[in-house]
Amino acid sequence: MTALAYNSLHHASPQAADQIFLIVQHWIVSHAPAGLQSLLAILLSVVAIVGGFGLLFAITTILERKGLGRIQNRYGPNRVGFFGSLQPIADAIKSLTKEDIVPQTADKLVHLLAPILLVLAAFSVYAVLPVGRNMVLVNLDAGVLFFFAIGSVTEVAVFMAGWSSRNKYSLLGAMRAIAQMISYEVPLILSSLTVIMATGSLSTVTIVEKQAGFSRILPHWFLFTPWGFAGFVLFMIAATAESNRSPFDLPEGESEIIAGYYIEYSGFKFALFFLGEYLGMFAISGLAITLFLGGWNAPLPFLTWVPSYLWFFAKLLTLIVAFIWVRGTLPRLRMDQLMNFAWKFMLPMALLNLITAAVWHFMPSGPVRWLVSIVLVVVPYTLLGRNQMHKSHLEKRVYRFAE
Amino acid sequence: MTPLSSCLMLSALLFSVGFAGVLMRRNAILILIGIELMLNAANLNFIAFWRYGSAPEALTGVMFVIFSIGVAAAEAAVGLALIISIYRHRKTTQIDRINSMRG
Amino acid sequence: MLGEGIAKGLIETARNFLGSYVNKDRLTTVQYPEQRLPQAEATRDFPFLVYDGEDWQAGLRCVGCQICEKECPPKCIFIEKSTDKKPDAVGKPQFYPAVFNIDISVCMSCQICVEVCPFDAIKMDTAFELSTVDRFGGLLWDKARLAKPNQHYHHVHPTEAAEVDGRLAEERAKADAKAKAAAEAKTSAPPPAAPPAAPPANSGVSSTS
Amino acid sequence: MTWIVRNLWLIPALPALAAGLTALAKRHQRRYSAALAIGAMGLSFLLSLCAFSQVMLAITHGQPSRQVVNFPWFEFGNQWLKLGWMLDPLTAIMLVMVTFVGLLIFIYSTGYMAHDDNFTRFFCFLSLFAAAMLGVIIANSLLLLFMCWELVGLTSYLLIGFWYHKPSAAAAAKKAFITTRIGDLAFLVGMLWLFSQAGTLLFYDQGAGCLEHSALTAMVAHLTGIGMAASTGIALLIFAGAVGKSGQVPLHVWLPDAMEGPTPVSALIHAATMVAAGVFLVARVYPLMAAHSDAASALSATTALQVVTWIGAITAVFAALIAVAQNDIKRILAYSTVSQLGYMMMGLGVGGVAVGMFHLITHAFFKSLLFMGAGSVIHGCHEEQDIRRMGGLSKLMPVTFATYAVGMLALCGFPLFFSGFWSKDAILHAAMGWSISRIPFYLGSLGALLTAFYMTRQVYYVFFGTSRLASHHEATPAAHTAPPTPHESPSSMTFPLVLLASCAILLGAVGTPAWPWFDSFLSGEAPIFAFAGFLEHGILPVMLTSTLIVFLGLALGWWFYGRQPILSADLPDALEQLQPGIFRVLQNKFYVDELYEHTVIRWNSALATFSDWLDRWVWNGVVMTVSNLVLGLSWLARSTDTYLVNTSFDEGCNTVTTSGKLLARLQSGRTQSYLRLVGIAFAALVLVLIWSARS
Amino acid sequence: MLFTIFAALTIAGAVAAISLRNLVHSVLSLILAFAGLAAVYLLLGAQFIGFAQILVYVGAVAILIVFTILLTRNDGTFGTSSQASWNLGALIVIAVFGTLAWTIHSSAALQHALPPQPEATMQQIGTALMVRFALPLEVIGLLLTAALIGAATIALHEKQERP
Repeated sequence: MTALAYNSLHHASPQAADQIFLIVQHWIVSHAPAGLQSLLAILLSVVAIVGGFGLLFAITTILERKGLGRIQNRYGPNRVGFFGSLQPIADAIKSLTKEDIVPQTADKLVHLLAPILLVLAAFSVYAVLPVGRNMVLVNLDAGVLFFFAIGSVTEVAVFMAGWSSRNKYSLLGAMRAIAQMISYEVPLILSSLTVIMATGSLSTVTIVEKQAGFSRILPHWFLFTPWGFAGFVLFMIAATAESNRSPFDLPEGESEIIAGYYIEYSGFKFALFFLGEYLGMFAISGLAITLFLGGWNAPLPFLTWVPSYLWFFAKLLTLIVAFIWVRGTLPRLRMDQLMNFAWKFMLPMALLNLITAAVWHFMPSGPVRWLVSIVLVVVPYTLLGRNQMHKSHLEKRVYRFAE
Repeated sequence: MTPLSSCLMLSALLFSVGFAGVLMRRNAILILIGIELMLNAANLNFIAFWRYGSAPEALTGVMFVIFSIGVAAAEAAVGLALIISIYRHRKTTQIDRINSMRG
Repeated sequence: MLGEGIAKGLIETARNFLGSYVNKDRLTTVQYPEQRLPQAEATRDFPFLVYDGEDWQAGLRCVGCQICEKECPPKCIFIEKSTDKKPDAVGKPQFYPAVFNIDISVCMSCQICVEVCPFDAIKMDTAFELSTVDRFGGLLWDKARLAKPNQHYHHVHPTEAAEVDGRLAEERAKADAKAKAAAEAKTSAPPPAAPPAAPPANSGVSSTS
Repeated sequence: MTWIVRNLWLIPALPALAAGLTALAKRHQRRYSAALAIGAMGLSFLLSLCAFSQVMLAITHGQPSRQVVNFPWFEFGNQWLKLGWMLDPLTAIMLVMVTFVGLLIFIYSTGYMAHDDNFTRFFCFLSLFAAAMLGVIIANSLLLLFMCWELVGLTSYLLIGFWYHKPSAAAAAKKAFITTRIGDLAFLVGMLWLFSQAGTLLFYDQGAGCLEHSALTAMVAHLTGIGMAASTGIALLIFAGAVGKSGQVPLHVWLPDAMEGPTPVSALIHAATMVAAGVFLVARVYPLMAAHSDAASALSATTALQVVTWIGAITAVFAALIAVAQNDIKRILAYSTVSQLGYMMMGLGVGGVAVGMFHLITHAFFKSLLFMGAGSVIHGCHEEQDIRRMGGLSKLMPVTFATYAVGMLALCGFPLFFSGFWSKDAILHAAMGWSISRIPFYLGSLGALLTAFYMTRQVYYVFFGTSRLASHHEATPAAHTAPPTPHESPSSMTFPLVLLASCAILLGAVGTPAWPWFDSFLSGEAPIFAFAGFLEHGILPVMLTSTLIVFLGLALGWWFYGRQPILSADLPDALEQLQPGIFRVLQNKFYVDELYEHTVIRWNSALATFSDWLDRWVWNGVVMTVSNLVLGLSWLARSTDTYLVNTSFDEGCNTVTTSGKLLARLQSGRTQSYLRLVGIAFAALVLVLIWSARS
Repeated sequence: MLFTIFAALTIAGAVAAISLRNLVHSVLSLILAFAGLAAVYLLLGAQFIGFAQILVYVGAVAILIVFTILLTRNDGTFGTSSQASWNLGALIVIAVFGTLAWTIHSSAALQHALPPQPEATMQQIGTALMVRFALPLEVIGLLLTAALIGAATIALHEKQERP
């Protein structure tokens, strides 16, 4: 296997470096009996996805802890391995060896199934993410729809976890999480609809291919259109809420409901939840890359020789760093602020952005189109933003029992 | 059994199970679940006849199911809202206690 | 403009992030096992029993009066008083604690035992690295584990120990003078009835205050 | 077609946009709204200048000076209703005038309204007004013109009633709105008649418009029942609209009352632009007014033009007479406006478009100048409007005085140097040469005399003598102890005054008999410069006559009011001492308001009382009789019912109830029972269907 | 083979959904039934419908039912009917199923040969929705809006006047 990899590299075509994983897969599959070949190919891809993103999860945990530490002027983990680089392994060993506590009154079966379902849903979403040229598990005709459909299963898993624990806090956390996910799913889907409208396809592969090419130095990513930029920002905000990350981490708000729906989980099941959350975040970032950031396409014309999957992962890491950065910066929202933001800012913005995309599509290209689209984005942003900002006239708080 | 008839049998079974839920349980939510199952059985019929029917390129079956899913979503929302409202007034979701419309 | 504050916050955290690599003064964390902060002199955590001289068995100041046991709020001290008397450091016969146990997993470091001890026999220690694999036995300290020499007291709380030693020496001198005067009186005059409440020489109860 | 013609709609659209944006502004965003309104108006002014130069270019190059853009609005039946705009010399000159005066008044308003709470609302209305007025000007369709016309009326209503908390302002607004509506109704009827005759409301449409030859000949040829040509009827109806809007007799009553609005409004709407819209309308449909049945009688005036002339002449004198005896500074100017509008109408009637329009333009400048000067005076005197309580302001407000004097001399028609002289002279000259009668000429001369007289009176009262403001304030036991001294207004108010004053002087130059640029511009020809114009028949005598008249008026004014300074506010007017009876009649505006009160309104209420009586006694009596009859019948029926029908019916009902109770058991209220039935029925139905299909 | 598995899954989920005592368990089994049905749709080549089924039924309807269950408390009585009506209901259900099954079994319409897999790409569905079925689409949008507002109005807390 290594020999072949070396060989194809030695053949020195950039194509080979780009397609190295496919070549390896073909090579392995060709040695299997004919009846099992297709099954083996799928199995290999699944293994690659699970392994690759599992590794990314490990890297992200240490990255997040180090990054947050530095943001707060701390060192972060620096004991295990070189500068703490082996911390994830230590964490894994710890969580695997910890005692698995299930509350006595808990619904045992559901309690067990919840984390498994979450991780399964999170992993199956990767089936439609093109991580490189020709590197997608299944090129579904309705890929984006598949992504959102499977993504909505997460809500069921969260509910199962919250309900089966027989704990008020976990149920409250689950309810919060579901309400939040449903609310933010609307702007999430609406903002990705712009791209679907522009490409006329739900297939992730087609969407990425439509973003190939450059005009002079600017790549044809949808990020570089007014509606695409607005859509990307809206998408990322909604994605932050969907993956329950700060500043939208109310479902696990420690100060109010301890840890939300996974209070009663410990040991490996807790690790599974952790994994599921992070996988969800990667997946939705991957979708953002696919929809707005040109997928695995290179950002500059003279960089196309770099293998495509490297670009994908570079973009993914950038987004992850952005997530960590935001988490280190912003405080947690209040529930009413969260809902107001979703329904009074995100939803109208996403709808108007849809109109902007349509206008962009039907206007002849030129500066006028840019101007009109920018106005269509900026003006509602300003008005809605102002509306959001001047609403904070809270009444004086009345203490009924404390005085 | 041809594929079509097996599909139809599945649909009939699903319908009957849903119908049993509607007839044999008293909880309004369960009755709603039974209705959802019956609706799904109908949807399955549409898809089966589209798949094995005479003019699949017209997509009529698929379209019908799309609209049916939309209607089902609306129906579920309104139905559940009604259940909540009834519960708030009568403190029960048992369907046979909600009989103020009797003659 | 919506988002302005967010941008400001992001810039601030980015400055923190980068600054922590450039400017070491930002990182206030002490790398503990390798580096330590100096302890303040008033640091305290768990009590120990002071003994004078070399032999801890003989030099223990504690007389088993059980005041600390009664005063301890979480009731972590357990004392069994001896039935016999042994000479103490100055050779005066005293009761002594047959058993003196402190459960430091219960102790809350309140220092009340130290405040109430009339004999300056129990003092607070500063040792804190006390982890043990035995949750129950390892944290129940007996007399042998608790006994520390007066030098140790001087080592951990020098000022306080000097003050205590000075006071004790003064009392002892006073008691000695009194004894000498009594002896002189005895030689000059016929002995009176046995002095009823002759205070023990190194007891501070009657002489102090 | 050039860019400016295609985008002429921008000129009204910009102020409309500004109005919309200002309407969204918050109350405290004063600078924003003012900047928006002035900016939009400035842009419109620049665009108007473009349009003007475009027309100038077209004329110098000998191209057709009228360009139209028409577009379909909506379809009804199988024809399209079209709207459109046009650019011709008339439009161009009006555009420049309206935008320029409007711009200056906007700037002036920032100073005048600086302390008003509803500053933003004011600018919103002003912008909306400007948009509507510009719409009137560029309209190439009588319908579009009418829509904008009504919008103008609406904004006029809103602005007159701007201080609606004052009952007099609210009443004045209503009065203005309702009075002009009377004229507008006639206008609407005329418009409908025109549409039925011509089949289009576009003025010009490549030969198919209603003001073009084919339509006009058709309308002239069509005679109505009373032997009048359709064109005359339509023209008179449309003129009725103009009468309402331009405050001609007998619908002039609203205009003086409209002075309740803020002074910039009076200057913009009720002196320079809106009231002139009536004149503009007549000028716009002039081809219709002047349409003759045959070419031979082309020189004599048509019936419609005769009516216009007479109404104008009567108004000119009538209003001037009333103005003599008024004491409110703005009211005098208002009556003066009515009078001058009469002049314009007369000019249109006797001399054609150019004569009337020339006076319109010059009048717009000096009358808005006078109004703004009056506003400055009022502002300086702390909202005092009674001229008897002013006096001696020439030293305290030098800039205002100087500009006001310029405006006054222009209005009087002081010879040679002031624009009013030339425009008024053109009208008088045309009137003298009118073929029907000389009377309008004499009326016009009388009006000129009166104008000079009352303006002199006003100026003496306001600016000369001693200040009577303080004495007045001491007389009233008011709370404010220190009597406020009049002061000069801020530069944002004086700057437009100076600019307008210079225009009031210079503008006369474009219409002298020697260089009739204005006349030729409107008719689309290149102007010729020749001093020989003065020697043309009848010009010099008329000039001399009018000069004499003006000097006579000024002298009379000086004689009555300037000889000795007016000492007290409470002294009777000099004229009143001489002829108290006439003065009182004049002061009460010939009792026109009272006449209306006693005739139209009284009749109306009497009719209402009569109807009420009729209703109460006659019809009600009939109804009561019938109802009593019915009551009797029903009593009979009831007895039959109770004792005959009921017993048998009760029996039947009981039977039905019993059987109903039996049936009601089926309706258990339990959903599942129903569903069970549905299930059974379903199974049975399928079985029956299958069996029936088998057999 | 796959069809049998998914069909069995669906039926098992459905039966569990209507027979389990715990309502939340019922809903979770209902989700299983929905998912199985979605798989059947995918097998039948209706990709869009399959995913829409998951998105709507699993992601929305089931969650809605769950919320309703949590908002209404079960009042302790077990939700089956009395024995007699249970028997009657079972009888009717069996009758209905028997009729259906027999009809399907004896139908002549089933003797077709298996037609080729029809095409139902996203593009086609979208075109059909926007062109041929534009009016129904509008109507369904209106219906959903009305249902949304109606449901919100019905479930809204009324101002209760307590004595």
